[in-house]
Amino acid sequence: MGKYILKRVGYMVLTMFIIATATFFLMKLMPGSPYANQAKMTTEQINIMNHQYGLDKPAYQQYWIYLVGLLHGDFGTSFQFNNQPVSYLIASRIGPSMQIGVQAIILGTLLGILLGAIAAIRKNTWVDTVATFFAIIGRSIPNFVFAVLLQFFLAFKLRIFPIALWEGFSSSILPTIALAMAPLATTARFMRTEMVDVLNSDYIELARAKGNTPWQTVAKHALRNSLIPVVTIIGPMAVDLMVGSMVVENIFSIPGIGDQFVKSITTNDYPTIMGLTLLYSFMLVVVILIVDILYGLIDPRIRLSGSEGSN
Amino acid sequence: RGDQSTTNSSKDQVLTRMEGDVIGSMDSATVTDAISGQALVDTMDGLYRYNGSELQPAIATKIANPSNGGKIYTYTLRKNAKWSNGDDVTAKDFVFAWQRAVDPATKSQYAYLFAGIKNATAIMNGKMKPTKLAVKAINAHTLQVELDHAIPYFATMLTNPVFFPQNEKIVKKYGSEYGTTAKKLVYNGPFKLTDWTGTNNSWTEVKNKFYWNNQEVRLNKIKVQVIKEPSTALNLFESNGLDDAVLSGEAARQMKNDPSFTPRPQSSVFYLELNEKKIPAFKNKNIRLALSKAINRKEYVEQVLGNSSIPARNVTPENLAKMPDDTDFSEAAAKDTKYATNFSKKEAKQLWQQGLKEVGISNLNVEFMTDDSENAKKSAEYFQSQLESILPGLKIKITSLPFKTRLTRSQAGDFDLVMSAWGADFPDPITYLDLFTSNNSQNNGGWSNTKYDQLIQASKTTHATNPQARFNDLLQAQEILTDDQGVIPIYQRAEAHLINAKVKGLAYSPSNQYNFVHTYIAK
Amino acid sequence: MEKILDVKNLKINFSTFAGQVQAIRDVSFHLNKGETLAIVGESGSGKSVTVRSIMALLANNAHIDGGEIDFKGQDILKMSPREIEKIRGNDISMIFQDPMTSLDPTMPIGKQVAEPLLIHGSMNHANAMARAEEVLKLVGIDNAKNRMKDYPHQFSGGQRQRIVIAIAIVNYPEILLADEPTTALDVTIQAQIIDLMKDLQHKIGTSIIFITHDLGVVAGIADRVAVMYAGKIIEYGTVDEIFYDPKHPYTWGLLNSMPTLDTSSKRLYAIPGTPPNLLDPPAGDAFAPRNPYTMEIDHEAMPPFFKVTDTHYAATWLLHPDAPQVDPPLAIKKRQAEYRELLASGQIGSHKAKEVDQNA
Amino acid sequence: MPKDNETIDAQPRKKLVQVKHLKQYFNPGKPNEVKAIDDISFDIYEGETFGLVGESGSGKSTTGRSIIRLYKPTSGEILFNGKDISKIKHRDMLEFRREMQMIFQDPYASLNPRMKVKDIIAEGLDVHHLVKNDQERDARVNELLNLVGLSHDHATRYPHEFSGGQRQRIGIARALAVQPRFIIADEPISALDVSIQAQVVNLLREIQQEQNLTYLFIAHDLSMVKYISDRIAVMHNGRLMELSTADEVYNHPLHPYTKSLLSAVPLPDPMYERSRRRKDYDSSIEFDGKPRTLK
Amino acid sequence: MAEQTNQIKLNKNSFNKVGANDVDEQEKISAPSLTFLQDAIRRLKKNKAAIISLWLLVIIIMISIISIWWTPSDPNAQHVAYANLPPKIANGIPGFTGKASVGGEIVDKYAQANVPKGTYYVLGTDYLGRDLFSRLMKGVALSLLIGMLATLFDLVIGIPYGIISGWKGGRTDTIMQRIIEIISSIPNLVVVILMLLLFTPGLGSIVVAMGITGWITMARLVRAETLTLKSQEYVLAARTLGESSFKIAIKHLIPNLSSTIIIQTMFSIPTAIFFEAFLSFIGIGIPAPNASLGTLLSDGQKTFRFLPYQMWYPAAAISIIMIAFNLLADGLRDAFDPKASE
Ligand SMILES: Nc1ncnc2c1ncn2[C@@H]1O[C@H](COP(=O)(O)OP(=O)(O)OP(=O)(O)O)[C@@H](O)[C@H]1O
Ligand SMILES: Nc1ncnc2c1ncn2[C@@H]1O[C@H](COP(=O)(O)OP(=O)(O)OP(=O)(O)O)[C@@H](O)[C@H]1O
Ligand SMILES: [Mg+2]
Ligand SMILES: [Mg+2]
Repeated sequence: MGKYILKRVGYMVLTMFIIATATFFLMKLMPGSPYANQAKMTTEQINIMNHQYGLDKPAYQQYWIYLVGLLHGDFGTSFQFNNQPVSYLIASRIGPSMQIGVQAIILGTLLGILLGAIAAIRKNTWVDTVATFFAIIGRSIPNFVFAVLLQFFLAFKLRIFPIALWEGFSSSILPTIALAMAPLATTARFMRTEMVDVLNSDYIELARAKGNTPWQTVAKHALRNSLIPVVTIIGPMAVDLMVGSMVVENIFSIPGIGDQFVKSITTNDYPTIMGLTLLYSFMLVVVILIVDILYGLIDPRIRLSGSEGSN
Repeated sequence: RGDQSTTNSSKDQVLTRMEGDVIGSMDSATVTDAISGQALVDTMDGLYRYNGSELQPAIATKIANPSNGGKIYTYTLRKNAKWSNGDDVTAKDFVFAWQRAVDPATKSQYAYLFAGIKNATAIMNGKMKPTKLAVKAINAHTLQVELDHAIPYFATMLTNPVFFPQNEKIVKKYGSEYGTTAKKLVYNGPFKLTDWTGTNNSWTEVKNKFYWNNQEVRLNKIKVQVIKEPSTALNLFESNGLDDAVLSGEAARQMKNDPSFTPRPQSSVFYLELNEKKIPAFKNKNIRLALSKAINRKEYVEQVLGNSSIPARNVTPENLAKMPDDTDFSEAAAKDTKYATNFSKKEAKQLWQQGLKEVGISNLNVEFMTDDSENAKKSAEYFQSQLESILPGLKIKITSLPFKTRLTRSQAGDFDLVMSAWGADFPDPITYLDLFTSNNSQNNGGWSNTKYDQLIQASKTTHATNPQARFNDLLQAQEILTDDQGVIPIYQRAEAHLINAKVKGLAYSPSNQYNFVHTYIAK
Repeated sequence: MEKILDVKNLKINFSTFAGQVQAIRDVSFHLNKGETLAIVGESGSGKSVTVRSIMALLANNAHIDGGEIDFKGQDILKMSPREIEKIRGNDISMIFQDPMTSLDPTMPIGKQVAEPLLIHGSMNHANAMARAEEVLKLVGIDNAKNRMKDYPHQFSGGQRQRIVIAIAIVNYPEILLADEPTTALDVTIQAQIIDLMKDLQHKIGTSIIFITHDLGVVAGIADRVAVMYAGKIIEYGTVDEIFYDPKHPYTWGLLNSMPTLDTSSKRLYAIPGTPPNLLDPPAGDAFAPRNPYTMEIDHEAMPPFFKVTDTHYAATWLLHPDAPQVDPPLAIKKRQAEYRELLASGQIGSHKAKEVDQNA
Repeated sequence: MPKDNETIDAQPRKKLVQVKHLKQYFNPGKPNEVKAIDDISFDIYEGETFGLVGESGSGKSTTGRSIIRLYKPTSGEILFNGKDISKIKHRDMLEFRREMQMIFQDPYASLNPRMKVKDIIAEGLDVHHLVKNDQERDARVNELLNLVGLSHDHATRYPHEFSGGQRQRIGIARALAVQPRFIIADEPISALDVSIQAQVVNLLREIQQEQNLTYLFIAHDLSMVKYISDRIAVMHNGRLMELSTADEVYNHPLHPYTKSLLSAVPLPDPMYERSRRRKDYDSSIEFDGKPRTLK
Repeated sequence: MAEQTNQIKLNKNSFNKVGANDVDEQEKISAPSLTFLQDAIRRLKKNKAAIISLWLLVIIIMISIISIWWTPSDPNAQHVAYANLPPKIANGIPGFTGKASVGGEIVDKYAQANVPKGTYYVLGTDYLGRDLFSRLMKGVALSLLIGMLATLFDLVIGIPYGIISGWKGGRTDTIMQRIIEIISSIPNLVVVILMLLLFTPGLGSIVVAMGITGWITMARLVRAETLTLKSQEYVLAARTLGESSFKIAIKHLIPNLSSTIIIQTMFSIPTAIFFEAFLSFIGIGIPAPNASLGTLLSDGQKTFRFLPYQMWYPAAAISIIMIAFNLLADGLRDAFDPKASE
């Protein structure tokens, strides 16, 4: 197990290195300078500024400096925020994103599991149809439309929740719901398929033959077994969440990193773009790793140490 | 609705407003964006301060008159001006701040505003030490500035945050972290910043008890929220979550008759630059005029922008500067040149045909470069359709780019037709007219007129100290530019605000900033 | 002989999108206390559906169109789900075919074995675990105490089938339904499992319905045999009667197509053709098209059961008094001759009840 | 097919397949290494049926697949017709593929569900360019269908429309299409119903006689193997335990494993079953470190 | 079990021997021959939701194709004077009367804007007075086009990649899987945005950018499937017949992968459409003046408060398309999956 994790971490580092390199050189290819006020500065001043920021060095030197910085946990300094280290910028904005992200994934998966399980148990009945329909609706309406509708109807018209801003837990409810729709739909769909499979399996038959009631069967045997594969889709769902958070944070004026990423792109804030790209990738690989380890832990059939084959 | 928050705010004198983005920096030397600028104006005091369009003495005791042919300014500072840590605000604070701003190591992007001060340019170009800047603290409360040449609008420039004093002790203490959070700086203005972590989406400005004029300040608190989605802003305003909301064009159109509706014209003009170096046809005046006259600015402003922007008749915005006779400069310039920016399909067509004949071509394909912002894209669509339908043979391809990319390409002359904008650094026509002299680095289109160049030069030199003659030069220059449509002015931007009727004493300056010193919430 | 289970005129259809599959077409049989009844038949002949209906574990698209299943004087088919759940795993339990898939992969086996005890509330947790361990020992899991915490994938196929059996017998059920419990196993393991089941039957005295299509296995385990074809039982009798004196041509074919150690003929006997489509079963004898002894009547009418002995019945028109005498295949004739010899020599009784009955 | 032992001994026939010290390991060197075959040697004579029995996982299929070169042996040699199959050059490969064919266990998995029966059967014809045009192709397919007892109506149908036995016969037709000399039948009947098994076994025997084929017949059903095979090899844990003529293996098994296997075979004879005594086999004796070879 | 009394009328011919049927007779298959596809279609037809979805999509695609040549009016033509008119079909139809409430009062917007009698906009107009119905038609067409083009990458990169990786196995597979792992560790959105910043924004760039990461899922699925197919006995049979790897891929792998491929395609088309909508929302989608569902939605979203129809209709359109694709994909999966068949 330890060896397996070590190996995985090794690959993670390699992956991160490749991503850092790729984004760095992509950034270099991009047109435009980082100066907000470049229109009013003379060429001479721009040159002096470039020198100050080290942007006049050859690309490979800048790359080296960047890598050395990364090793020290230094992602550089933001262009948009004066003298604000990117690491600080990220650290100060990641909280809200994480909160709504984690809340959304918890809410989404729990409800999704419930919906999917009910649909599977009542397969081919109206309950199934309704649950499936909800799940499909969740996948079919873009989350920014959702966000706008939630804000308008629940917050503006009905005054149940705050319209926007980041002032305590209640502010996080609507963004969480808007973000949770995608994971909810995905989980429900996946859960239903898995559960249908599991319910058709021999051991469920045996469980019923033991005298379990249908609900006991589901609770004791079916749920757990169909949940195991559901864990694997948490990784892809985390990615969906990152995408979703960009628009949802915008609409609800949440000071998070998704919102910041979009802003950094439009302001050519290279160090921040790189920092956030690395962060996103890092979160993704970590989520994938955790999911894999978790998968091994909860599924007794998988032995991480022993049977790791060539692929 | 939401009566509770109204009563709260009137009781507590709290104003809640929004910004479209975060504060980038609170270091007055390096600040670049308007949002940080507003926060600095709220929390710092320079020599002068705008109250509405009226320039008032702030740390200086009065508006100073120059001596030595307009080259030497001596300011007497208030003795009761203090920093929020209790230190006195002294002339040395100004000397320190200004020297720091021109020092290339500071990486100030607004340092060029110091250009008229003796030695400033050499310092900025790294050829002289910052201490050589011709700014002196005669004593603790007397500041003297020496200019290279007379700058008639020097006083108005001083409202720009880059000219604000800085407390050397504090700046040195925090080094590169100065101004990166609310705690890492001191304030000498009406409010102090709190709850600002340097990167967050909301901050609060609370009344500064050390402010020399703090009896005048009535608001206890200004809460600022970053809201990027205009519909969110509107929803918040309507549920009393905001006292001042900025509207999108569409919302503005719908809310036009609302009593809270307040348009705020900005000193910012949008104009088309025609690349005469790349597209020879743009050298032809008739073609330029045809393009200009084919644009229905009124319809465009009302239907496409919708945010109360003003059709531009000149490249200099309205209400920016007054002629010595107190008429508006832009207004005066427009009197005789209306013709060039008047929409007329027929004339446009005629001029177009004529122009094409003169150039000897029958059609023209151009790339229309623009920002990728919502309004820019909408506008581009509109112009494309209008121009193509009125001017036969014209084909327009739209390229929308991120702001900075667009700028880089503009400056490299890599465009055919570009929608540019210029915001005033200080309220004087020269900030606009200077751009289009033959050798100006901002003259991306390459329009050139000898007479124009001479007039601008004269306004800066021979007529610098004679306002009447100077404004005449500028007026003539503006008329030449407009008649010739060297650039095609389109509109002067306005922000459509919804402002809670209870908010009183809200002053808005020509540099597009609020002055909250006299603001209060009516009961 | 005490009947513990009596199935009467069972009819079961499945609705599929292609139409109604008539899976069970009027099946009647009974199970005596303490005996082993083997049901043999080709794939798809309805063996599994028959036993599943006893457990009320049929698929959703199944509907029972008639019949009764009497268990201790009650008709299972009329019971509420609650009542059936009380019976399942308690009075009647079941062993499934595939040991690799019939255990919950995420639950330790000890818990799985103890589960029926806990469900039926017969014991507290500690006692149930103790009993589970005891039963695991009984079915021959070495080191049962320590292995209770292991998961199914840590066991071999044969061990898993033993665990499945342990689950089935942990409550000492009166009836054990075993649906091809050895088909997925190797011959050596199969032999062990069969021995185990015989042994267990001695110890706890359950009655067993044993489904298989392997006549060799039937010969080893059964007291009585029912042969199914196309949703019907076509012949039943004691194991000796079926193996040594079969009357139905299908039984003949079945017995004949298996080579024995001394089969020396160049060709094996093969039943030609394929079983009928149960979506549209023929009006007459379903076996008629494949039967070399078919008579006209076979295509017209379903044959009723004809009595051979008190325990032996067969549904073939060949037994009708008017039917011509036919010559069974050689090998069958040999078997019948052998049988007569054995009967005469008294090595087997014609319809001898088993001693086990009394031990129950 | 001569089943007479004397004949075999009297005139030793040509060795068609020679397996010499074959080892086949999966994932060698990795923690999940499997020694599927661990040093086995045997010969298959032309025209005979060579039976291979053993319990699940003993390496029977692997042996068959190694011989037909679906796997590359870890070590050892396999000679077909005197030539080392691992040294067959690319251009001779096609010839090898024609001479040796395989029939598979699972009648459901061995036919491509998306192909028509005639295309399944004709696949080999196409690969080896054995027919010139479509008519000839159809004719040959019909011929093969008739050979395995199916009719030409079946040619245009899809595998899922057939029963297990019919599918297995289609698989046989596919193998026969290229007129091979040697066929490996990997448990061709174990997935079939008893009544159908006989159909397939009979068919295999008929064809063998007609076309003078050599079979490697893999099964775990000993009675069927005995019935069809001339010689039988018993495999266990990747090794050969015993190799002899069918009757010899049955009547006088030497190896305890063979004895245990035989003692477990159920027979459709209640009297025999009542008297049957199972013999247990303790496989640990194989691991006592003593070298063993077949004699 | 007593002997049954037989009510059957027996006659003397009854016991005439007829013997077993002819073997050929017995082996005859009476059911009509169905290809796998036909069978799947038959199953699909049982799924009402899927069939309705299929027809809906066919209609939508037809309309989209028509929109290439014809729309009720030029989708990019501006009549600024007629800006933001509400939908109007006729006076009696609720929601389509051309009236809107302004400051609490119902006003006839068409009359206000002096729209000539007989001119009406079925779904209203946008801020430039462009006909929204025409724009919606074009927008749907463009979004579908994006979906299909993005899917093309799935097909041309994902499938060969997956097949090669799965088929070759061993070291090749390991390396190819590592590459996929790395690519998929970069959130696809980030890749797309970075790519879009590099290229000039436009349909081509969007499609290419999506294509860079879009094929990963397909490649993974195809690889997994190939791994199982590889050990299928019919593939082994083809190998023993001497079939080349390429031919095996064409004849055996691809046809058997087809259901996976079709289903995945059905999922990737809506994903691409969604993605474009998202890109448009953050302002880097399809450039003006062309409409896509994304641009229509993000425009409509901004004015939802005042002109809700500008969001409702594109939202309805995208939802219907997404729902239809999803239901169809579900239906296809059930139809192709033999497990779910009976
Ligand atoms: N859920 C179902 N839906 C439709 N038909 C079914 C269903 N279950 C069983 N059948 C049909 O009922 C018939 C009898 O099936 P059953 O499973 O009892 O056969 P079996 O004798 O157990 O065969 P095997 O030896 O293969 O297990 C078959 O024709 C089968 O296709
Ligand atoms: N491709 C493979 N990779 C790894 N191990 C394999 C592979 N193929 C077979 N094995 C292993 O090799 C051993 C022998 O397998 P093989 O399939 O030859 O057995 P068998 O005798 O044919 O068994 P069965 O009767 O179940 O078909 C088994 O332990 C099996 O798990
Ligand atoms: Mg069965
Ligand atoms: Mg095998």
